[in-house]
Amino acid sequence: MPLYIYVLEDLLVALILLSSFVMLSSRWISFYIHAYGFQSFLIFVLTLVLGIESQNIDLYFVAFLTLFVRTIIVPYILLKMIKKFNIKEEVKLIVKIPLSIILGLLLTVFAYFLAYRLISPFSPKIVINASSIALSLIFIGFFMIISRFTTITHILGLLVIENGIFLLSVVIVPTLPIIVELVVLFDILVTVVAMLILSMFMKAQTGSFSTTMLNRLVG
Amino acid sequence: MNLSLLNPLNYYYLFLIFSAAGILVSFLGLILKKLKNNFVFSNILYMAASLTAVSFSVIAFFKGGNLLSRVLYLGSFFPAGGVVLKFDALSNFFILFIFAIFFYISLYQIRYVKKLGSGINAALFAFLYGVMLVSVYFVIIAFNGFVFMIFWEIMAISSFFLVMTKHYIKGTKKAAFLMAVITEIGAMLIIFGLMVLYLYSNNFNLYALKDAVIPGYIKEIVFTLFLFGFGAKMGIVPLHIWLPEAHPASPSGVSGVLSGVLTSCGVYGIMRFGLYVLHPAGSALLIGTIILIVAAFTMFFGVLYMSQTHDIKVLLSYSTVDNMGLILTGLGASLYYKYYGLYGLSALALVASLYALINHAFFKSLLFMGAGNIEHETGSHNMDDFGGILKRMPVTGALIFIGVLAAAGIPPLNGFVSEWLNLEVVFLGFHISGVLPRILLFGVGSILALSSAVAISSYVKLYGLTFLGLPRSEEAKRAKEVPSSMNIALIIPALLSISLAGFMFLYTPVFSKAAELIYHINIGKNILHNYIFIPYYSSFSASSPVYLFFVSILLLSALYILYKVIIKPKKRFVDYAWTGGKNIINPHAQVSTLGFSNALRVMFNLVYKKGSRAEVQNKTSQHPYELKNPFPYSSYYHNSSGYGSYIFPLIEYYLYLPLIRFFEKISSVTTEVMQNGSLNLYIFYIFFVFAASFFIIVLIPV
Amino acid sequence: MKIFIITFLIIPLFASLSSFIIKNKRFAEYISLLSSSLCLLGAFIILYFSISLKTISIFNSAIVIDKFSAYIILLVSIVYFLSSMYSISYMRLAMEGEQLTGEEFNRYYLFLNLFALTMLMAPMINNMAIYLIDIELTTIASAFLVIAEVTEKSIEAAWKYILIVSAGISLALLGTILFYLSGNIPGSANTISSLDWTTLRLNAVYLNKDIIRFAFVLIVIGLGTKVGLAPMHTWLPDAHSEAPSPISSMLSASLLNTAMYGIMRYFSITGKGIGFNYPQTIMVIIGIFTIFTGVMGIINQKSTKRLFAYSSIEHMGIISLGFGLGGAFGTFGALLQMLGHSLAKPVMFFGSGNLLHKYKTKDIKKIKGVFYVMPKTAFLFSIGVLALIGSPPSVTFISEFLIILQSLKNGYYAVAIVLVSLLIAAFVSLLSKVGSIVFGKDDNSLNIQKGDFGLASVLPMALPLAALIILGFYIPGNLYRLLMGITHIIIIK
Amino acid sequence: MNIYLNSTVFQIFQVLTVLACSPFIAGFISKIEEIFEGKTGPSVFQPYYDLYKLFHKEILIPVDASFIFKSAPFVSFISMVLITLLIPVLTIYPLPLGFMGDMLGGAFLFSLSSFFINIASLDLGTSYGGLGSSRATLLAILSEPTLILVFVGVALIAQSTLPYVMLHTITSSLSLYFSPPHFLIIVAFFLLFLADTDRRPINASTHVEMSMIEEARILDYSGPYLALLKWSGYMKQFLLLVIFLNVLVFPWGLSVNHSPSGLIIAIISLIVKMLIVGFVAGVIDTAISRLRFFRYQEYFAAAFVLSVLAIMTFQYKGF
Repeated sequence: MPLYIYVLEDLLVALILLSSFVMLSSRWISFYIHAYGFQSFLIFVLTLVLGIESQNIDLYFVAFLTLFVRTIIVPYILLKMIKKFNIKEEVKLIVKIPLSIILGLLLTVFAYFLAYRLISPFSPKIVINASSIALSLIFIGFFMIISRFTTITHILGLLVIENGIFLLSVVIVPTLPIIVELVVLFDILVTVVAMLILSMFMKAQTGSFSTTMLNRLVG
Repeated sequence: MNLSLLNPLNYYYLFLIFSAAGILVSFLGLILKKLKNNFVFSNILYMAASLTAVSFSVIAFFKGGNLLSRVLYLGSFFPAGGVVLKFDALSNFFILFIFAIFFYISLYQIRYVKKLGSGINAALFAFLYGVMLVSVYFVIIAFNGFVFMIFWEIMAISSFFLVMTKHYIKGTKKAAFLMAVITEIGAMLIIFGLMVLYLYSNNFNLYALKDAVIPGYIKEIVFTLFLFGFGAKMGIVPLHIWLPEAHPASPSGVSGVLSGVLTSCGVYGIMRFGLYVLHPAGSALLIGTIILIVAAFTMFFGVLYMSQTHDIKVLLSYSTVDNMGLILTGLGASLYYKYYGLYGLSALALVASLYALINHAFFKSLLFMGAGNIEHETGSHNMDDFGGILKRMPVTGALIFIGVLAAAGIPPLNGFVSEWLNLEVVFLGFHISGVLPRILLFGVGSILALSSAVAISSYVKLYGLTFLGLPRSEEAKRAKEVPSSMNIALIIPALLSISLAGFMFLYTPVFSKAAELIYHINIGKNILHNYIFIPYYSSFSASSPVYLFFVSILLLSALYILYKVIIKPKKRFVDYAWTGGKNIINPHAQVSTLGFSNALRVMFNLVYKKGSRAEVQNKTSQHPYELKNPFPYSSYYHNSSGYGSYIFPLIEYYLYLPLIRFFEKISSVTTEVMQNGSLNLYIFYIFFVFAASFFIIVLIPV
Repeated sequence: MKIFIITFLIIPLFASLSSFIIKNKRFAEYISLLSSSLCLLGAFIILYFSISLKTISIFNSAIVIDKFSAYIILLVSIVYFLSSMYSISYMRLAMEGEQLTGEEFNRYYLFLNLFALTMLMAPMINNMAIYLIDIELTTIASAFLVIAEVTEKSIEAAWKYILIVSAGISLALLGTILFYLSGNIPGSANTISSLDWTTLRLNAVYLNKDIIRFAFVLIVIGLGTKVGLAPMHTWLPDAHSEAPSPISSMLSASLLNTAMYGIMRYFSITGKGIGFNYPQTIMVIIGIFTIFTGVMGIINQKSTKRLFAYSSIEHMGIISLGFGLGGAFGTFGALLQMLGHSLAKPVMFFGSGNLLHKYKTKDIKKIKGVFYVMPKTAFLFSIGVLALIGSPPSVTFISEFLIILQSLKNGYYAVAIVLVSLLIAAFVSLLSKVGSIVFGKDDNSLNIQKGDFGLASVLPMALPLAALIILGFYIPGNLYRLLMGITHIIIIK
Repeated sequence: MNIYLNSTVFQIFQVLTVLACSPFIAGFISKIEEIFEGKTGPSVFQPYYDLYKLFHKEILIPVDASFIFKSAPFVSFISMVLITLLIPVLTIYPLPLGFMGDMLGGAFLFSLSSFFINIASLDLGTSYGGLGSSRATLLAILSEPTLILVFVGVALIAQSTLPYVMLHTITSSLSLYFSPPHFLIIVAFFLLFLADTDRRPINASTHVEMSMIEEARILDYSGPYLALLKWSGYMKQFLLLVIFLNVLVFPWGLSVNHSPSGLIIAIISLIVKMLIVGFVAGVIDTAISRLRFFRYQEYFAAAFVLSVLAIMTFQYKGF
């Protein structure tokens, strides 16, 4: 296996991590979406590279589906949505941006720790690296949902989690049946659409995409 | 199939047919509005069913031998195992008197419920009553722990709804609810005990449970569980708090059932599961001690609160608590004697306990029905509102007088016999070789004496302030005699009470049969000679309640005849002698209920936590979750609010209120934290659990 | 058999689409009722086949129906049937009350049947990942049912529901991938390249033990979100209380069971792989905590439907505790508790739906004297609550009894005592709250017209109640054998 | 047959003795009290005159009175007669109908009498009746546990609750007779005797209005009814003294056989013993003052403690 592939893979996963930190460090929603599209694109490239590496037809297929769904359709819908309703800025953050970057770093460290503990006995270093970044994507996705207050960010947080899971599955179990990847993508699509519809209902009822108002149901 | 009248099993089927028919009729009445008189029909069917149940027991006792013990296998039921119903001496005994009670209460409530009017659903009432009747029957004959529990709970639930009958009245919901809570706690304790036994027997069949080899400490634990579990139904301290709430809230027939039947079922449970199944031998000392301590507290608190109330039904319900203590005394003593190898005495103590039980069941249902008669006419059970009822309701008054004599333990009636018998059992404690158990037994004896004295005082108050004196309210003045069917229902327990004293010799074989089942020793021959009752050792004592009964009646009539013949007094009917023949008695100058018992309130203030009116405001504001106080503020004088006091029961105050507050606090804090409406927090929980569990798994290697 | 299963699944699909296209209200009602009754029939047939024949395995083992699946299908179709029957009454009243537009009405029936379809499918699917996706689809279908009446609160509930559950399911997906990984360790002798439970279960001993430990926790957290295990339960009270009553009952009585089914599949694989001690401990801990949370929610509750939502949480806790305790009794009790829960919950939610239509409020304090206003509902409601809280004669009593018994058998005395005291607390508070609703003096100030609603509002309450009570007295041999068979499927070593 | 006949005769004599002598003892005690107060006092036969007078008066019956008012005097009287049948007044062997009850039965029969008087006092609705009844029941509440403990003590010593057996046991063993528990019990019982017969420090038998306990209950009785009640009061005092003397303190001097001489000796010795104790009671009654109402429990507590001490010493000494 040529060395450049490893270098490329390392570079790609690093960029993926970076894109998630970009998302964490911004309060502009369109910026999030673009960062998410970029991240998905990186994942597509990584999948493609892995497919080339392992000569796995399924992975090509999955890679292009990812390109199609994650990189094009989902960001497109989201962008259209924010254009239609003219949403620009995150309303309120629960943690300030510097702090959230620090927390994100901590989560990444934790993800490395976990991944090392989890799969170190039987995996090459590159896989450990990639899978720990995948885990950190999951963590950061959760962190985004926890610390942000608009519906769009919540959707994006979920999507980042899905990206992390997808990355993990591609990296550590590239032989996963293709049907699984297919339905996961389908699921993402349906979920995003459903959530967007819901958030439009919400906009119609409350006049805002902010989730800070969602505190009527208590007890 | 033997269709002879003397085949008891036919009565079993007849019982099933009659009761099912009764339930069906009431259910139809529930669904079809057109079906008139379904209430009367179903109650008549219940009467028939009760009669057949009683006949079964009577025939079984007369025929003895094999017939006494009938086993019915009904196949098996998961997870109970084989479903066995068994009629043995103990269950026959309980069926005998419990269904006698059901018989006359069914008769009683035919007219009684009519008065309650359209507020209640009579068909539903009859339906629930029938369900309870059947469940009680199966509770008694179920010979399988699981099946027993199912019917036990059906009984509890139906009685809960029966107490709820007058739910349109404020406070009823709370009362029924309190009862449900306590009985549920009890049921859970019983279930727990049964399960622990199951671990040793792997079967819920009572034969298997009985034969299982169980270590002593397990027996002690399980017995304690059973004691408090069944005690919740009986009303032992500290689980008695539902009685003074539920009895006044429910219709009088139901109060009678609650007090006469359900408490008896609790005693049955202790006897069947505690004594028969567990048959403690080496652990009998500890168990007996627990029982006796509980009995002492039960009598003490029951009787002291009994004396302080102004509500007839509250008084009667506390009296039930007191009587349960009496019954438990016999049980505890019997275990002591068993431990020390005095089997005859332990059977005797059990007989005493059973005697107290059956007495209590009859006279208490009589008194509750009597209270119902008064309520029927005046719409109240506050003794301060009554007075002079005897003049207006002579039959009721006379019948209740019998009940009061019995309940207060006045010779020569049956209450006296049972109290005397239990005291004898306590006195026989000098046969016990251990010093401390002996002293405990004597201590319980002195509390028993205290309780009987306070009970006399309370019943004097009850009868004197209710039936005697002058009417203190318009309702009391307008009262008139109730319909005769209600009074006929009262006559039956009155006659039974009398027969228990005057014809004691008829009952003793039955008691000793039941005791034989548990202690395998028949003392029937030893304790009764020529109508003289001998508490096992003839040198110890020999008394004859039977002779006492008849001789006292004989002497009384002789004296009356002598008086009429020799003295020939001139009678003059005038107004009051003390006032110089003038009628200047003010009805409101009579002693009030509080005035009557206030001295006790002052002397036992430690127990009563008496408070004056100035404190009422503070106290209620302090306790937002306040349980209903059965002893609210009342005045020493009628028509006055100036001088008075209230008490708050000690156990409610120091045990239950803090518990309730504790739970509410935990719950409000938990839900406020867990469910505060913030989505971000919710996601954080998931994330936190995820991260934390991973962390833990990482840290703890395989 | 293939055709039968396909038809079985097409029926609700057809019902949902046709009702949406035709846009006739009566037609939508009756086609749903028809479809649900056919599904119920079909479920019984499937059950019969899976008991008498062997496991149904079709489409190259993509769909495998064993006894456990058949049992869950049966539970789902029972609730589906009851809910579609009750919907007739509920939605008509909602239309009369002008809480609902015609469009929303049609959407409701579209998603009702779709929801049922997804839930019926879930237990059949052999592939774990696809099962999870199906669960996600149930979420989406039911989220639209939660906002059948579009209000601010219902949107809030639906949003929370969909977000929380999606986050949870993604964790479950991660867990599933780890399961796959555990069978595909590079360099190990046995690779199991499959996500079918049948395969995994068969080869569970070859899975990597270390990874399974992580994977199972992820599954419990992920699917536990859907099941309503604390502290992932937070969506549950909101969604249950804001959804229309038939939907609340479907959510509570069938959806939770369907998700619990998934956990149990993983449970049995994990148990076979690394020994049952580990998954059981997790289930016991989380079960106890869930019961605690549910009971605390019950004690401190002011709204009727949230009350029963918390009761669902409590029941799910009991079920997971039962599975966690294992043994014949614990597992059997948990399965029986599923049945009891599925039968009892509709009664309560339908009852509170009737109350909602009559009193226009969910506030417990404002509803009084139902016995005078709606005697039939009140009667069924009060019996229902007894069945719900596990007083005999009802199935729930037997199941809770078995679970306590099993905890004693295992020697977990502390668990048993905690369980019993929490059950008592639940009993007390549910009884007092329902008692205060049902009984009491009729409040004339509210100007409420007396009388029950039609048959469709009462019959769906009466039917499961009758079943609950009959089963409380007598558990048929077939049911016993079925549940015992499932117990073997789950916990056989 | 002959023995039975004799026994029956003895039983009749026993009842007659109690009926006839009880007013005399009452008169004697009040005479003693008067003398110690420095007065002459009425004759010792004054109670007989009272009874005679009352039996010949007419009865005033209030119109509101019920059967309870009318039956109370008879029941009260009969219960005393019944007790007389049970206890060893003259003989140390049981007489016919003596088996009807033991000591406990006797205690219950006392409560029968007081129960009827209490309840009858509430019959007319006068305020005094309620007061008296309330206080009397309170006294019973306070004294009953002690009474039972005293009986327990006696039963412990004698291993029986039958008065005849008790008497036998105590006379048969001098060490038992002179044991501390026995004396403690005697003292406790004497305290109860004082309380039960309306003496100081609980009540003042000579000044009936003072504490409104005993007399308040029978204020509205007159004529023969009052006579019956008074007579049963005298008998109660007499019977308590008999139990005290013949069972506990000095169980000697009773007839051991069925001879008439034994009968006469027994009667005479009984009267003598009673006069001595009556003298003591009279002295005590004049020497100390009455307790405040809400301090009654202290007095009874003293008696209670004494009886508990008796039982405890018996437990640990062992006999």
